Amino acid sequence: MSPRRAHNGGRIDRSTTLRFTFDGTAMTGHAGDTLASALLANGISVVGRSFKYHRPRGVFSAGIEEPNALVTVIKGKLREPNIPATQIELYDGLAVESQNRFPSLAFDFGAANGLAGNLFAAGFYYKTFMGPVAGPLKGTRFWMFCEHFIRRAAGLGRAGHEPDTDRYEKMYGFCDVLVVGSGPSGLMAAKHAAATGKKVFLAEQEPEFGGSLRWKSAAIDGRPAADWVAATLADLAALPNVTLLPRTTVWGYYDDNALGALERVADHKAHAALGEPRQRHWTIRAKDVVLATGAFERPIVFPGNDRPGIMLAAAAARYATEFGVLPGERIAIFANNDSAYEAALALKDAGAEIAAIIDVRAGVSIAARELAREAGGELLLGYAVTNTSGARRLREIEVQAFADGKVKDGATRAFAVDCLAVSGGWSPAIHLASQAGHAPQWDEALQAFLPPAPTQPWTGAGAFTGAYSTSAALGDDIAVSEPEIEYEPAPVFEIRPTGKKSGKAFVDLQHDVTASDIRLAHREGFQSVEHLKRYTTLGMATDQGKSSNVPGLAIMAAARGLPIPEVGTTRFRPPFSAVSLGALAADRHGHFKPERLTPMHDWHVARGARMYAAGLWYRPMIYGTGGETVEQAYVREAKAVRASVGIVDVSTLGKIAVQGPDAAELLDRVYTNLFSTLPVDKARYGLMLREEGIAFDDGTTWRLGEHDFLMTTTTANAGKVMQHLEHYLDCVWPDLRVHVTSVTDEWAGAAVAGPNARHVLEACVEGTAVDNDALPFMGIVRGEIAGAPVMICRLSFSGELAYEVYCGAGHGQHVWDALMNAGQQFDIVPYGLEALGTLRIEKGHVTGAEIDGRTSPRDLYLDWMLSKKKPYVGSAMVDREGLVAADRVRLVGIVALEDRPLQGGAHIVERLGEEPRGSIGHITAFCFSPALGKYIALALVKGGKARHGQRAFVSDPVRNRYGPVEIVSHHFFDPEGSRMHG
Amino acid sequence: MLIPCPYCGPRDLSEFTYQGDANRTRPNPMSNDQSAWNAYVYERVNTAGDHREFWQHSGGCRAHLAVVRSTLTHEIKSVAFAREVAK
Amino acid sequence: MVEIVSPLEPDYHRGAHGNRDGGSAVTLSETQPGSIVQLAAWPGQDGAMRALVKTVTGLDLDAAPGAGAVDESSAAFGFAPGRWLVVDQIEGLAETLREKIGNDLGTVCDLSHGRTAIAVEGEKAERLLSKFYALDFSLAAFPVATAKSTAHHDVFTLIQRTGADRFDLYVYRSFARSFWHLLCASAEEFGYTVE
Amino acid sequence: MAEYSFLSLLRNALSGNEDWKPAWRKPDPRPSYDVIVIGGGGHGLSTAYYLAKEHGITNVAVLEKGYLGSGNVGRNTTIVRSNYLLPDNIRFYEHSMKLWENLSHDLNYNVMFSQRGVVNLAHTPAQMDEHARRGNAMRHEGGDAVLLGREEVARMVPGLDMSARARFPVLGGLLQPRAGTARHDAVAWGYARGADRRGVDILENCEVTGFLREGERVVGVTTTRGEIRAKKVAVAVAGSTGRVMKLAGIENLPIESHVLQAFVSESLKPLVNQVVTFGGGHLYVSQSDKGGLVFGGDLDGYNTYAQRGNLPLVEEVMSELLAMFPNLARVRLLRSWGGVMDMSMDGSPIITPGPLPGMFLNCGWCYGGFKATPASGWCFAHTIARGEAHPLNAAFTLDRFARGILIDEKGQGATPKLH
Repeated sequence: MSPRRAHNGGRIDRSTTLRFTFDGTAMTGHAGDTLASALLANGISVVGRSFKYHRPRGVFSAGIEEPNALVTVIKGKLREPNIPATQIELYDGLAVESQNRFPSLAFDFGAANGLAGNLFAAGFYYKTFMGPVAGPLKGTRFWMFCEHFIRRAAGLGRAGHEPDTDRYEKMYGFCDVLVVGSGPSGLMAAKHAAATGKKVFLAEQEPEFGGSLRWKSAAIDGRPAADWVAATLADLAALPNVTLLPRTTVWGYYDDNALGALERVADHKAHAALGEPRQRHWTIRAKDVVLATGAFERPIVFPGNDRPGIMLAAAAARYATEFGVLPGERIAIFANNDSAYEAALALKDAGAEIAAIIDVRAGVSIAARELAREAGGELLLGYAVTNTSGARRLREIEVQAFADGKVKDGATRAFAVDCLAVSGGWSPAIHLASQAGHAPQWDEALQAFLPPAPTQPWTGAGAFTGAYSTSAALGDDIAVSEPEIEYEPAPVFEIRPTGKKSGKAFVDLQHDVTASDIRLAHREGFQSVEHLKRYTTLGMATDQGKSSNVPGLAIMAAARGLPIPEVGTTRFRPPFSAVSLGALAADRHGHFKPERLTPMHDWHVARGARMYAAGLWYRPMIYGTGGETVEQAYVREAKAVRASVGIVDVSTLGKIAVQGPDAAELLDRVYTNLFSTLPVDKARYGLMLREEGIAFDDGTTWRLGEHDFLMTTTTANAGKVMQHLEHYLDCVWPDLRVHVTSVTDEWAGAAVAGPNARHVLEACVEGTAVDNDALPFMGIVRGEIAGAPVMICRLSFSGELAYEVYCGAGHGQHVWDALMNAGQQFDIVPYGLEALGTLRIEKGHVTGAEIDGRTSPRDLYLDWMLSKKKPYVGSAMVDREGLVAADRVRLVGIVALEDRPLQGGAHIVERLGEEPRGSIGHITAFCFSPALGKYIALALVKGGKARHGQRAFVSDPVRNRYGPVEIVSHHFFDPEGSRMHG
Repeated sequence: MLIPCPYCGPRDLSEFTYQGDANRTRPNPMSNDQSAWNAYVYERVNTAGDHREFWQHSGGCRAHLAVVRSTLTHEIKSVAFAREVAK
Repeated sequence: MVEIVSPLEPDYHRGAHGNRDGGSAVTLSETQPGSIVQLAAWPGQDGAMRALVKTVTGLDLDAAPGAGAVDESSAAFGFAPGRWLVVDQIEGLAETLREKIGNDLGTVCDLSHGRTAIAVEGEKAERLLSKFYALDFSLAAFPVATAKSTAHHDVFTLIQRTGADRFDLYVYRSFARSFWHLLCASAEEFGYTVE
Repeated sequence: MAEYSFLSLLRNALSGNEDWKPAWRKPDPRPSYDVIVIGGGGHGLSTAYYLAKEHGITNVAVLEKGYLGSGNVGRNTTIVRSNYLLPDNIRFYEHSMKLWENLSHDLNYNVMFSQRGVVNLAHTPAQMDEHARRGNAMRHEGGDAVLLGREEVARMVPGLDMSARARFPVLGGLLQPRAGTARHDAVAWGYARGADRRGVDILENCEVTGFLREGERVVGVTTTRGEIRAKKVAVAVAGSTGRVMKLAGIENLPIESHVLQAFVSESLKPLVNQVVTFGGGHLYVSQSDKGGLVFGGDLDGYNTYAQRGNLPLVEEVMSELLAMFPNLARVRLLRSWGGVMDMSMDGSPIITPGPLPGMFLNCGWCYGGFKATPASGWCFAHTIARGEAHPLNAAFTLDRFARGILIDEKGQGATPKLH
């Protein structure tokens, strides 16, 4: 016998047939089915294999708590593993695979693990696999050999290697009241809040609103519960202040009522609509939150409790009522509370035969007796299920008398059933509350943890608070007709038959943690909840122990002889249920970081520039022409600069407007050198330190007016320098009248460098002279190029006669074109970062590779920039013993004594030995110097200048490059600066 | 976290940059008292409880804020412009 | 004057795009104002600075944080303590303001090239922007003419609501194209028109 | 107590696993000890173990305020590596690596140290040079490091975005072959069992409430389980350093407590075989033997003692992970948690006698504490036993900040959130 579709009933649309495949087998279902209900309707009992013992497992629940029926959803080349079949809405064309089986679901080699169950008990891997202490498998080798196989056997579904090309997006929502859960109490909470005009969000993790009212038999206001739900929903949907969020799981409760929620927008469709995201990740800011998250039914732990066909009682009822599916033909009920009696009746009404109702309690309520009578079948009070049998599906259960928490010795009765519906009581879904609350409170009557005292503004409603009945959820104003059952369960969590050898009793179905594993953990001292969890992996599976936590705790409490609350509960952390990584990355999946482009970007690309990611910016590295290597390209470009003229895009330099009467004073304080003495229309090179006396950033600052400076920073540090200035102005020197504004994007910058640079400017600049008198070294003039206003500063990073031409960014390309035109007669060459680097290395100028956050100004021989006339940021600490120690690494030049390239990150040693040892420093930047005709580098080396003229060796073991070098001054080329002053 | 910026109103944590312990006072710039500088730059009270700290509303008005916040619960007790506190 | 080249140019495709089932629920456009100028007042000079804005542009700003004003050709709003952005169709506003401001009032910083102005308009404008910013875009929380400074990850943005269903965004020029791509992609599901 | 082995496992399996004994005793505190170690995390337990094993000091108590291993030893991403840049750090972490390589045998407890390799990706030529500098620094100190080219990385790490559309294309990487992962809880339990077997008392649920003093000298502690005296009191409490040291009257330290979030996905069949770190941000990922992807990123970035972080950082971490592995978008996050990190001002630790007579301090682990566990305990035990630092931890002083002898791996200065 197997599960099947009932002849009638359910809220599915029987007129719509949907096709799907399970492990390649074609099946059909109806609109409104979940994959779980459709599989049951198709008679499928075994849906997956368990984690450790690879036991066959079937559908166990009807909701998000499903531990067993996990599948992989296949969409084209994309795989989505580990999705509970209970959470998958059926659509036409759905394709799924079962998991953790080899070669097939029906026959799985891994099931052999089950034969050695005692060997694989909790913690077994800590006690073995250490391997021999000597020989070829010593150290970690033996373990790694074993691990290889363990890893393959472990794991559940298989993820794909194809990039996920679906869209994910982010959404920020703001509301007065967020109601989480749309069962009776959630609907009422939303209704009440909406009536007061508040902005209400109602989030429901399932596709339909209504929660338990969708499958419970209660009548509300004299009509079926489902009708009441429909009417209430229609009212809510009509209100402008209510937002309904179906398929939306609120998974995280963060500080200040920020809640993370996952909306599954298109998962239930074969194809998302154009532009529609697959999933949307919400951050919801709610003034108040109502948690109406309901409760999870718990199983009872007994031998053989994992066979396909055994499921939670309410789930069985839900399949019958909501989906028109019979989980079995002949069903037994096993319970410690009244709620399962309602399920019994629902199953009977749907067409199943109730074989027996087995209850551990000696007596039950009148309402329960009445339900049992209606459902039919034998009522066995004071009995428990003590064993089950059936290979791939439940065939028979064994029942024995039970009293005082113990199985009584005596006769065993057997019932042939194909389904056992189990209820071990209910646990409120306090997960979100626990993320935003203190420790949960144990309720002795309900045998459950009730919500904790909140640490954030939320209130609870309905079953979440332990008020399980529909009438309690709806409040006094609404008439509810439902059986008056008692939800208080008997405190029975585990059935332990004595004497005979019985099957495994599972606590955590997904992780195959058994009751004896918990007792073993107890025996070995892993008794605190956290130790229990970590040692046995109880509750660590994808269902996060939603149904296993309390039974596990109860078994440990029994072993320790303590009441459950003294053993404690684990704290629930986000997420409440698994959330796709794509949704959390949202729009950054596929667009990790924005691209920052200079005004001349398109020109560079069109000219074949190889672009380099510099932080978020893109900068030309070389403008390689066909067949050129990188080295050939930059050497050609650098040579052209030294021979005639070149042009480089410097728009990415950080630019900060420093304005106000105290602007010069601010600069004096943040730079090591003086700026208050700088005349208007002049620029000066400045160095900034951190408070610790370590070099921070450098750049030129231009005085455009008495109270108006334009500071430039390195590309990399632009943001940091801005924050540095803002911090001092706000927190340390609030009395300074200075405004700082980022103007990096306002200006396009082009540096024109080379002996013919002035001629290029002369050919295109209007409105100002650019000769040596009008524009001396570090002078600034304003004029126009091709009608666009420009500002020109004569400064040099290359050691050549050079100018930086700044114009409005929107004119950048226009001015660049004009400069290129003017330069044509001088064979002007655009150059990239590599040539820029080459030119500066030849001059010994430092950049980020040398100002690496560890070097002091003295290390870089920039002591001359440390003003003695004034304090500045860093002045008080720059002379500490550690910063002036003799063994610090300091800036030097390196010349390769062989015609072979040097490389960044290579180390310098005094002598080469068998093994690389005795590093005295490292290369920070390198190039082939066209000016010197040699491979050269800058390096930070212990002793610095004192080593000039010494022979040393480059030692680069990671690139296997060793060879002789000479340590020289870092000023390789034109040390007097005659060229740039010319 | 939601930080109530005195200019912008309550804003999401993602708009802010933490700028560290605000319990420290920068020594007189002329001072060469190394222990005072060491305390300013390196020492922290690292309070377990209400902590004075700076935040910059870097993804907003860019003002630095002087915030008192519990390091045990993340609850924000007070917020003011750092400029006004520094004066 | 030389024309200011838009950073969006190669990827600015006028016309209707995206899912057209529901019509075009949002309109995107680059407004290309002639002037975008930051005014920053010294402490105590806020009132005088707002008076200056009134004199030069005719726009009336009240003292509340983020307060703004809009007319056909210009807009102004506060976006930080003592700071305003003034936007005008005409070029050269920075010069005009600079001449009038003097040292005691505050400073003028021309950002006409450095910020790119994008208008988002239509019934889905609030929803579209809610995908980017942790802000409540409802009319009650974000009234017409007011402004907010915010950021979408690395992209710093000033936003002024210039109509019941219209927002003017000012982003850094260098980020504008990348931001535009994302804006268009996010508007696809509604259907959008680039004007 | 019985040795663990395959045979003992088999024997016990046959007898229904009824005969296993507790992994460590649960003794009551004695009135006095030679050494008290405050902190029953990885570092405290390994300190006690090496005091007993290396120095014969067995009259030792480890005091833990909660359950054993409840701090960062059970809240990290399990990475073990020694791929540091600065020689002081390389030497220390290399020593740790050597202890790791024999740890399971040493403890007779399988800590599952799997030397699967750590690959640090590089995305720009400058980053390749930085990796070369670090790899070379390691090689010059006797460590192992391999610089990988783009093709080698692509072969080694399937699923990585090697396409042209990658925002930060992968150029290569630095591999430390001997690095890997270990089972974090097992490290705590293994050290606890090892120390216990040598006579150390492990006192759980024993929170220190104050220090006993004779003049300046620390002579013991008061606890929730009574007063306990000791010749030497050692503090190894990581994120709680500020709180505990305040009990001793030390108000200021070069330490800030920050939260670091960590994440685990659902269990998957083998997908990521190494530890891989992203160079376009701050992210590290590996896959546990159970199949979950274990990953983390930056600190939330604000002072906190709460073991919880916030959403913006969660989203940042996921976007970085997917920037590396765009195939993981459909994989789901299963659990997240936060650990409180003792961030020092230069990113390097402190293992030192003092700051009070009779006291010893071990802190400043930033987020590198797990891999340091063996060497930290080994060096701290030496420091406690001998009263002075071992050469391996001689640089990890408290006064290095004032003196400017910093060990600044990241070059970020006194900005703990950036280390």
